Amino acid sequence: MIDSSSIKQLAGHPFDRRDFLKVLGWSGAAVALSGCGNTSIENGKETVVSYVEAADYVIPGVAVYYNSTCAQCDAGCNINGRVREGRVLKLEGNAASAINRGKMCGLGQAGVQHHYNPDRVREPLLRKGDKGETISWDKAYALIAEKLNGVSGEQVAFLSGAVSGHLKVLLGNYLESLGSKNLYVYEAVAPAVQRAANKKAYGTEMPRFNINKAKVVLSFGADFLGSWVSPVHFSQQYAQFRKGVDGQRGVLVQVESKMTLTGANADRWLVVRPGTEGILALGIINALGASGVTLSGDVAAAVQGYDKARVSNDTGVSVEHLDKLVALLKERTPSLVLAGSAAEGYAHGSQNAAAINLLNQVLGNVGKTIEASASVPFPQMIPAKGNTAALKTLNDDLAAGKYKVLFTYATNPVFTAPGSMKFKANLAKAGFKVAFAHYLDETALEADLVLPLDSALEDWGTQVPEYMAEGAQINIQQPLMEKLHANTQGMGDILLTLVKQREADKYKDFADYYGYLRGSLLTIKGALGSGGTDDDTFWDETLTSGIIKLAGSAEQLSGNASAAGLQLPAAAAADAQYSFHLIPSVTAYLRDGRHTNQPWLQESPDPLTTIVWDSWVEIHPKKAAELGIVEGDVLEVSSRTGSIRAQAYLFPGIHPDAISIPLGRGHEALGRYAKGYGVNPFQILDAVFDQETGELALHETRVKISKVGQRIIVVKDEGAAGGKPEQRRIALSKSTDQVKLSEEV
Amino acid sequence: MSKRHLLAMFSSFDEAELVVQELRNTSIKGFDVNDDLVVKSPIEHPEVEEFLGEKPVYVQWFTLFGALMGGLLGFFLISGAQANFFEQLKGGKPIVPFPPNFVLTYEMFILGGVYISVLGFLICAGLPAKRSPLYSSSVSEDKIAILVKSEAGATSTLRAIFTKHQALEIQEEAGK
Amino acid sequence: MSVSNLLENWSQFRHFHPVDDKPHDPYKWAMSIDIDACSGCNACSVACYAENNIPVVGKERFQHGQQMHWMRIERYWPDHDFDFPEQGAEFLPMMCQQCEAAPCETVCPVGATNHTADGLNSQIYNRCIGSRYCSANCPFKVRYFNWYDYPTDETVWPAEMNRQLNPDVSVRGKGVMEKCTFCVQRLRAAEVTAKGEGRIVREGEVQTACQQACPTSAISFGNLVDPESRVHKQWQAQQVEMNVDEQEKDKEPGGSHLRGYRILEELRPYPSVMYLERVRESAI
Amino acid sequence: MHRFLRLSFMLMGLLVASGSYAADTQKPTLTTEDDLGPQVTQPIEFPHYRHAGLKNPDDPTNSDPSKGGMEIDCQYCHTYARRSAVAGIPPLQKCIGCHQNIESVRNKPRIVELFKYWDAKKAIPWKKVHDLPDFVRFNHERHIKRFVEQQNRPTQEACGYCHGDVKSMTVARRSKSLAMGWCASCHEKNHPVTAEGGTPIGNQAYWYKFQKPVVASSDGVVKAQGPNDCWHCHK
Amino acid sequence: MKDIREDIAWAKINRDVLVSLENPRKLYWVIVFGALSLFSVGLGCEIYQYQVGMGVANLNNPNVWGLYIATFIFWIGMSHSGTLLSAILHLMHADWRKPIYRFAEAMTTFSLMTAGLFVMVHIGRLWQFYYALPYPNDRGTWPNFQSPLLWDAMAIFTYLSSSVLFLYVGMIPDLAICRDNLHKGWRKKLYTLLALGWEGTDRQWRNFRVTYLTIACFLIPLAVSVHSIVASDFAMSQQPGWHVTSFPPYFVAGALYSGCAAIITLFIILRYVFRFEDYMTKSILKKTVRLTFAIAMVWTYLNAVEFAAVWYGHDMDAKAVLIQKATGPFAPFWWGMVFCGSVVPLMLAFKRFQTNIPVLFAVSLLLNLGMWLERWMIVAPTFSHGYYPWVWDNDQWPSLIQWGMVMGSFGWFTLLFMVFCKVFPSVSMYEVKEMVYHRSLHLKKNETAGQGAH
Repeated sequence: MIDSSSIKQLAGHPFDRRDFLKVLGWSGAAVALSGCGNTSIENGKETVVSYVEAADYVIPGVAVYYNSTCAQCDAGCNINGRVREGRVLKLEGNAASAINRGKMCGLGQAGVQHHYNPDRVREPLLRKGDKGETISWDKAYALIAEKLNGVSGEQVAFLSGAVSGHLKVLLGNYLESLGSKNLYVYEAVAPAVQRAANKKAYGTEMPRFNINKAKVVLSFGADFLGSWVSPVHFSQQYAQFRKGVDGQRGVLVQVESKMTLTGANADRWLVVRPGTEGILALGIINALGASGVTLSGDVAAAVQGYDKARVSNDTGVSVEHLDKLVALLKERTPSLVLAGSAAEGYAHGSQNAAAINLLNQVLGNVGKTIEASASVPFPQMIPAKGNTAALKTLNDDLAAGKYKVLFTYATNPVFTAPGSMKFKANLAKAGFKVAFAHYLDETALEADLVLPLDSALEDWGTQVPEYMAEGAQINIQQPLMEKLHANTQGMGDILLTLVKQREADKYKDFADYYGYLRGSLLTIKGALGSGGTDDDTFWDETLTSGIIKLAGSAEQLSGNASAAGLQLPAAAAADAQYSFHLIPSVTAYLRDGRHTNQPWLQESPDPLTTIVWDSWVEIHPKKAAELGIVEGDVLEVSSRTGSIRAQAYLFPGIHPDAISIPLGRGHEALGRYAKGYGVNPFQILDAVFDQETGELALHETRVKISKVGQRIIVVKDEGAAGGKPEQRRIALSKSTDQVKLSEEV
Repeated sequence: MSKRHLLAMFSSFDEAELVVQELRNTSIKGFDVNDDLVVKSPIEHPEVEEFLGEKPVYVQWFTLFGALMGGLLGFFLISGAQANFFEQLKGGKPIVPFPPNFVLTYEMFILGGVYISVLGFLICAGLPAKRSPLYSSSVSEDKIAILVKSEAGATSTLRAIFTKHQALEIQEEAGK
Repeated sequence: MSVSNLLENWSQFRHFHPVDDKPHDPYKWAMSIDIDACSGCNACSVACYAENNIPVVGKERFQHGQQMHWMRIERYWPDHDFDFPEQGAEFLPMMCQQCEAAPCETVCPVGATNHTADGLNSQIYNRCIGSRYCSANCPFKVRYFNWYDYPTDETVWPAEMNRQLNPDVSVRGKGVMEKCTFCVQRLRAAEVTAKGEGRIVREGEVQTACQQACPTSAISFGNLVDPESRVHKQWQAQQVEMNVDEQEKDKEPGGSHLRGYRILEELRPYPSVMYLERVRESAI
Repeated sequence: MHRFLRLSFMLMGLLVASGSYAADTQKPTLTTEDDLGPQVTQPIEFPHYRHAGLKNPDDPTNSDPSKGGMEIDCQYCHTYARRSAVAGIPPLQKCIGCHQNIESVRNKPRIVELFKYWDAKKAIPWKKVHDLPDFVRFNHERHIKRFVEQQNRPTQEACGYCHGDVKSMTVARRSKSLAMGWCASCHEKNHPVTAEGGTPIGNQAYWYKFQKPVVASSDGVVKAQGPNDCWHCHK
Repeated sequence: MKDIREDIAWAKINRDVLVSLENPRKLYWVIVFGALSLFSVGLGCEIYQYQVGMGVANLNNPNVWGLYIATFIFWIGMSHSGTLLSAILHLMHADWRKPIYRFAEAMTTFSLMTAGLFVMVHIGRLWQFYYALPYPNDRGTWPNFQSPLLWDAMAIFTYLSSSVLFLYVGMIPDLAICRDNLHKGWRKKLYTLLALGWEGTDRQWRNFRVTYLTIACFLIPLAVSVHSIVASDFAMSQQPGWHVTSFPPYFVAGALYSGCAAIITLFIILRYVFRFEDYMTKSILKKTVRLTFAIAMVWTYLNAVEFAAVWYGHDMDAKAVLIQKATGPFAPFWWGMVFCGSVVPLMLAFKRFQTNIPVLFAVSLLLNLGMWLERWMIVAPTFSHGYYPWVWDNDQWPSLIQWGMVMGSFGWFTLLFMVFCKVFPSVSMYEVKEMVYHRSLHLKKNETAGQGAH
C-alpha cells in the first residue's frame, strides 16, 4: 500500500502486454470506515486475487509509472500514469517533457475520469428507429462496407477533430482508398485566425513564444494561462517570467473586453471596447513612432491617423494608460505581444491579429521572443489543425445533400456548431452517418451507427503537438491498463480494419494498429536519430520515455510583416436592438464542452467567478445596477439566432457593453454529469465569419437581455459576502518597488 | 427474653413530646428511652430531635471522603490517561494541561461527594429496611407515632403512659 | 505504571509546544506558496481530488455549501473601490495550514486529530465520531465534513469510477471530518524508504500532489528543518519564524520588503504554510 | 461507629484499587497468545508444513523427502513482502516453476489441480486468511527490513510474530488477533534508535514516545518506543 | 395574600395530591398524544438523518452545528431553575418553594435528558459514540480530556445523576405516602420498592435532613459549573463572538432565566390540569414572577455588557460578528431575542400582571422563545461570519429535519413530564405539611402574642 512519486519506477521493461495490466483485486480502496478494530475477513472480499505470471517489477502494492500522452486537449503534454494492481490511478506529468515538464493542468488530470467514465459507449450501436441496437463489430464493419459499396469518393466525408501522427496518416490513407478528399477537420475553439495571421507575419503558423524571455508581455486577449494553445507550457514560462531576468520581474498587460484567467493575473488589465484591439495596437505603434521608434514607411502610413485621442476614444483605454504602456514597451525590451482569440473573434479578426503582429515587428520582438519552432521531418504526421471554416463548408455541402456516407470522429458539431448554421437539420440529410465516439454525445445521437472507442489510457497512438515547446517531438500514447470494456476498439484499429476492407494487401503485415505503429516507427528509426540501435531496444526506449525527441530543423521565420492591406474598421456602432456584445468565454477546463461529463471539471470552480456545475451570464455591476439586475436573476439572452436563459453574475472584469457566457455546458446528451447542467451559448451564435479566413467570428454576436423575473442561488464557492478580504491579512499584495525579488530563494 | 413492640399514635408533636419526657423520667425495667424508643412522624420536625436528645449523624464524613476520593480519582485517571495515550500533543498545549484537568477533577469531586453522600444516607438511615412490625399508614398522613420496644412485663406501664397522654390508638405486637 | 510515569517525566508533560519545545527533528513538513506565481488555474485542486479520493458532491450539495475540496482557490478582488479590477484578481490557494498549535486539536472529544512528530496535524478518520468541533474552532475553515455517505453514493463513484480510488488513502464514509493531510501517504512512504536506507528524506524526494501538478511551481514543499530544503531556505530568506505571532520584520516601521507572511498568525496557531505576497508592477 | 469506619476503609480500598487499575492499564500488555481465526477452505490445500517445515531431525541428510519439511524460506515464495507494504500472493508461475521439475509428485491430486489452473492460465482464487480493515495500513517491507535484514533474525521467526507458526500448518490460519491493542503491545517495547538500526538520529526518540526518556541500555544502544503516531497506520 | 392556607388538613393534602396520580382527565391524554406525535416526528427525522447522513439537516462546512447545539444549550439552560428553586431556596429556608420545587426538579432532570439527546443527534457517527467515553480498552486509547465537549459530557452526567438522586432522595417520604395510600397492582409494587421501607422514624429523618442539605450544597456549584462549562464550549474556542470572558456568567444567567420562565409555564399548566389551586397559589406565582423579573434584568445587563465590551474593545472580528447579528441575515431573530428577552419581561414589573394568569402564560412562552433565539444567536452568527472571509455569510436555513428534531425534543420533554406527573407526586406532600404546620404554629404564636397585647 505504500508508494509514492518518490519511488517512481519508470517502466523500463519490455512490454509484454498480457498479465500485468490485469486488474488485480482492487477491493483495497473500497469503503473504509466500518467498525472498530475488526480483523475478520470483510464480506464479499474473501478472495485474494493473484497473478498467473507476473513480471518481476510488478509488485502488488507498489505503483508502476508509464509514460504516455495526454489526450484531453491538443497541447500534447507528456504524462506519467500511476498504475497500481492493473488500475490507472492518477495522471502526473512526465518530467522529461519539454512541454509540461512534469506539470499537469486539471483538465489533463481528469483524463482518468474520461477513462473510467460510466457513460462511455460500450457496444457498437445501430440505429433502429429512435433506439440503438447492440450489434457486433463484424456486423458493423460489414455494414460500413455495404453502405460504401457503389458510393463515389465525393459522396463520402469524414469530419474529424484535430488529429496528428499515425492516426492522421491512416485516416488519410483510408480516405484515399475511398477516393475521397472530403476530410473536414473541425475544432470549435481553435486559434485558426491566428495561424493565418502568423503565417502572414512570420511565415509560420505557430512560432515559439518565449514568454520567459520577455520583460513585458502585452496580450490582446490571449488566455495563455487558461485555454490558449499550450497552457501548461505557457504557465511554466509565465512563472519564469514573473521571477524575471536578472530579478527584474516581467510585466504582464492584458487587453481584453472580458477578463480571462490570464487577465486576472495581469499587472494591468485594460478593458477595451469589444473588437477594438487592433485599433489599440495601431495606436500603440503610432505612439511608439511618436516617441522615437523608427517605423518603416508602410507601417507609418498604416498607423497614421491612429492618434492617442482617437484610439482612446475608440477603445475606451485612457490616454494615461496608453502613455504608460508605450513607455513601458519602449523601455523594457524584449517584449512580447500576443494576439488571442478574444481579438480574433470578429469579422475583422484577421485584421486585428495582423495589427497586433505588426506591433511585435515594430518592437523588434521577432527572433527574440518569437522564434521559429522546430519542424517535424514527417509532413504526413504533422497535425491536421482544426478550424471552423471546415465546418461551414461541410455544413453547406450537407445542406446540399451531397454526402451519402459521413464519418464523425473526435468532434461534436451538433453541440458546437453555431445555432444559425442549423447543423443538426443539415446533418440529417447525410445518408449514412457513422460516429466513432466515446460517449453518446449530441452528434453520436444523430448517427446511424455508433462505434465505441477505447479511451486514451487504453489505446495506442502517436501524437505530434502543434505547438512545439523546444525541439520537435513525437509523443507516444500507450495503454496504461487493460481495456475497461471488452467491446470498445481503438480508433487506429478501426481505421486499420476499414482500410483493410479496401486495400487488404497493402496492410496485411499489420495484425493490429499496435503492429502498424511499431512497424512504421521502426522503419523511420534512422530518421528519428536511433539508426544504430536494434529494433527491440529502440522500441523499449521509446515506450519507456514516451517521447521521441527529434533533431528536426527549425523553420524559417520571416521578420518582415507588412502593413499592406491593413484595414481596420472603426469601432462598431451600438446596435439599438441588440445592445450587448456576447462574449462566449472559453474556460480552461471545459473548452468546447467535450469533457463536461468529467465530474472533477464540473466541480472545479471557475477561477474568476468560482461558479460550478452551471452556466452564468457575466455582467458588469454598474450596468447591472442600471438595469436593476442582481446576482441570481435569471436573464433571457436573445440574439438574432435564438435565446437562452441563465442566471446573472455581477462581474467587474467585463466591459459594460458586453456580457459573457461560458462555453462547454448546456449538453442535452453526453452523460449524467453533463446533461442538463447549464446552457449552451453556441446555440445563439450568429453566422458571422472572418472576412479573410472564413472562420466563425465567435465574438461577433449581438444580444439583448431581459429579466425573466425568477431569481435563483448561484452555485459558487465564494461566500455570499462576495469574497472580500475586508482588511484582514489574507491575500496580500505589494508593488514591485516594495520588494527585492532578486534576493529571494 | 422476649421483647415486645408497642405503637401509640398521637395527634400532635406536643403530646408526643410529653410522652417521651414522661418515659424518660419514669424508669421502666427492660425499657431504655435512648435505645428502645422510636418516634415516627409525617414531617421532618427538628423538635423531635431535641426532645429525643442529640444523636450523631455521620453522613458528612461520607461526603468528605467521597468528594476527596472522587477528585483524586478524577485527576489521576485523567492525567494518567493523558500520559499514556498513544498520541498526546494537541494544540501546542502540555500533555497534562491543568485547566481542563481542574474542570474534570472538580466535576468528579462533586460526583463522588453526591454519590457517596447518598450511599452514606442509606447506610446511616438503615435503608432499605424491612418494615418494622408495627406500622400505621396514618403516620404518613398526619399522626405522630411512638414505637417502643420493651420486655413483656413493661408493656402495661407503657400502655398506661400512652393512654394518659391521649393516645389515639395503641397497637401491640401479637404475643408469640 | 502510569502514576510513576507521570511523576518521573513531569517536566516532559508540561512542555508547551512549539514555544519551549525541542524542535522537530528530523522532519518538520512545511510549505510555502508564492501567490505571485499562482495563476488560480485549479490544477492543484484537481490533483488533490485525484490523489486523496475526494468525493465530487454534485450541484445540489455544492449549492448547500457541502463541497469537499481540501484545497480551494480563493479569488479576492483588491480591497478598494474600482470600476474595473485593473490589477487583476488575487488568487489564494487555501488548505489545512497544519498548525503547530492547532486550535482544532484540543477540542476533539475523541482525540482524532493530533500533532504528529513530523509536524503534521493528523486526522484519523476511523477514530472520528463527527462532533465537528474541530471545524467550529478552525480559524481557516479548511476542514470538510462528510455530510453524506459518498462511498456508497452511485452518483459520486459509480461502478467504474471507483476504480480510480487511491488505495493508499482511506475512502471516508459519512459522518467523519477530513482535510488536507499534506499527502501524508506520500510522506510516510518516503520516510519509510529513507529509514530503510538509514538516512532522512532528501529534498525533492517527496512532493505533495498539488505541488507536483502546479504548472507555475508556486508551491514549495519540504522539510523545514533540513537546511538543504527549498522551503527552509525560503522561510529563512523571508525571515518567517514558526513560533511567533508577529514576525520581527513586520515590526519594522514602514514594513518590510520581504513577501513572506502567514495567514491569521496573530491568532497563534503557528501555521506551517507561508505565503509569499502577490506583486504588482508599480510602473504601470 | 466502628461499623461506619470499617465501611469507609473498605470503600477507600475499593476506590484506590479501581482508580489505580484505571490509571495504570491504558496500555495493553504484550500479548503473544494465540487467537485463532476461522478455518479457511482453500481451492488447493497448500501444505505449508511440507514446504516450510523443518527437515526430518532424525535424518540430517533428509534422504527421504516424503518425511519432514523442506525448510524453504518464507521469502522464497512470498517475495513481495520484502519489497512492498502488502505481501500479496505468489503468482501461479512460482508454483509451476518448481513443480514442473518435480516429477515424483506430479500425479498427486493437489498438483494435478494446480496444473489445471496453469493450463487454463487462470489465477487460483485463494481465500484471504489475514485481513485488516481498510483503514489500517501495515507495512510488511518495513518489518522484514528491521527484523530480517537489520537484525538478522530467522525469517520464520519474524513472520511468525504476526502469522504464527505457519510451518506447522497445512493451510494457513490466522493465529494472532491482529487487533490494534495487539499491534501496539509489541510497539511498546524499546527499540534501538541508532543509525545502524536504520533509524535516522535526531530527536526522534523524544518524539517517538513523548513521555518516555530515551533509555540508554548497558550496551550503549539508545532506545525508544515505537511510533505513537496514529498516522503511521491510519491514513 | 398567603402563600398557602394554614387550615388545610394534612390528610387533605395527601388526598389532593394522590388524586392527581390517578384517573387522568381527557386533557391529559390529549397532551400526551400530542407530545407523543411530536416526539415521533423527531424520532423519524433522526432515523432518516442516521440513515442518509448529517447532510439532510442542511448543515454545511462553515455552519457545522446549526439548531442542534443551540437547542442543546436551551435545554441545558432550562434545567437550571429546578436547582435554583430547590437547592438555593432550600438553603435559604424560603419555604414557599415547597409546593413547587418537585416539578421544577423533574423539569431539571427531563430537560437534561432532552439536552443529552441533542448531543447524540448531532454526532456524525452516532454508532461510534462510545469512543467519547473514558473506558479502558485493548487499543489503549482514551478520549481527549482537553476537549470542552468532554467536560460537558462529564458535567452533564454528574448533573443529571446528582439531580436524579436529589429528586429521588427528596421524594422518598412522599413515595412512602403513596405506598401507604395506593393499593393498586404495579403502583403499589413500584412505590414499595422505591420507598425503601421509609417509615418516618426519627433516625431516618435525622439523616435525611443532613443528606438533603448536603446534596443541595453540592448542586449549587455543580449547576453553575455545568452551564459555565457549556459556555466554555464557546468561550474556550478562538472564534470571534464566542471568545468572550463574560460567557460563563452570561450563560448561567440565561439558564436561570429560561428555567424560571419554564417554571411559570409549567406552574400554570399544572395548577390548571391537576387543580392544585390550593398549593400552587397565586402568591407563590407572584414570588416566582418577581424572581424571574430580577433574573431577566441580570440577563439583560450581562447581554448589554457583552455587547458593550465587544463594541468598546479592539477586536474587529468580534465586532464584525456583532454588527452582523444586528444587521445581517440574522437580524430579525437577533432583534426578536432582544425584544422577547429584555422588553417583554418589563411587563412582569407591573403588579397587576404578576398574578394575571393568562398574561403570565403568554409572557412565559415569549420569554422561552426569546431564550431559544438567544442560543441560536450565540451559535449561528459566528459560524457564518468567523475569522475567514471566504466562507462568510454562507448561511444555511435549517432544514425541516432540524426543525423536526427541535419540535421532537419538546414532545419528548412533555412526554417525560406528563408521565412523571402521573407516576410521582408532583407536589411535595410532606413539605407542604411542614409548611402548613409551621404557618399554623406561627399563626398561633401571633394569636397568643396578640391576646397578650390586649
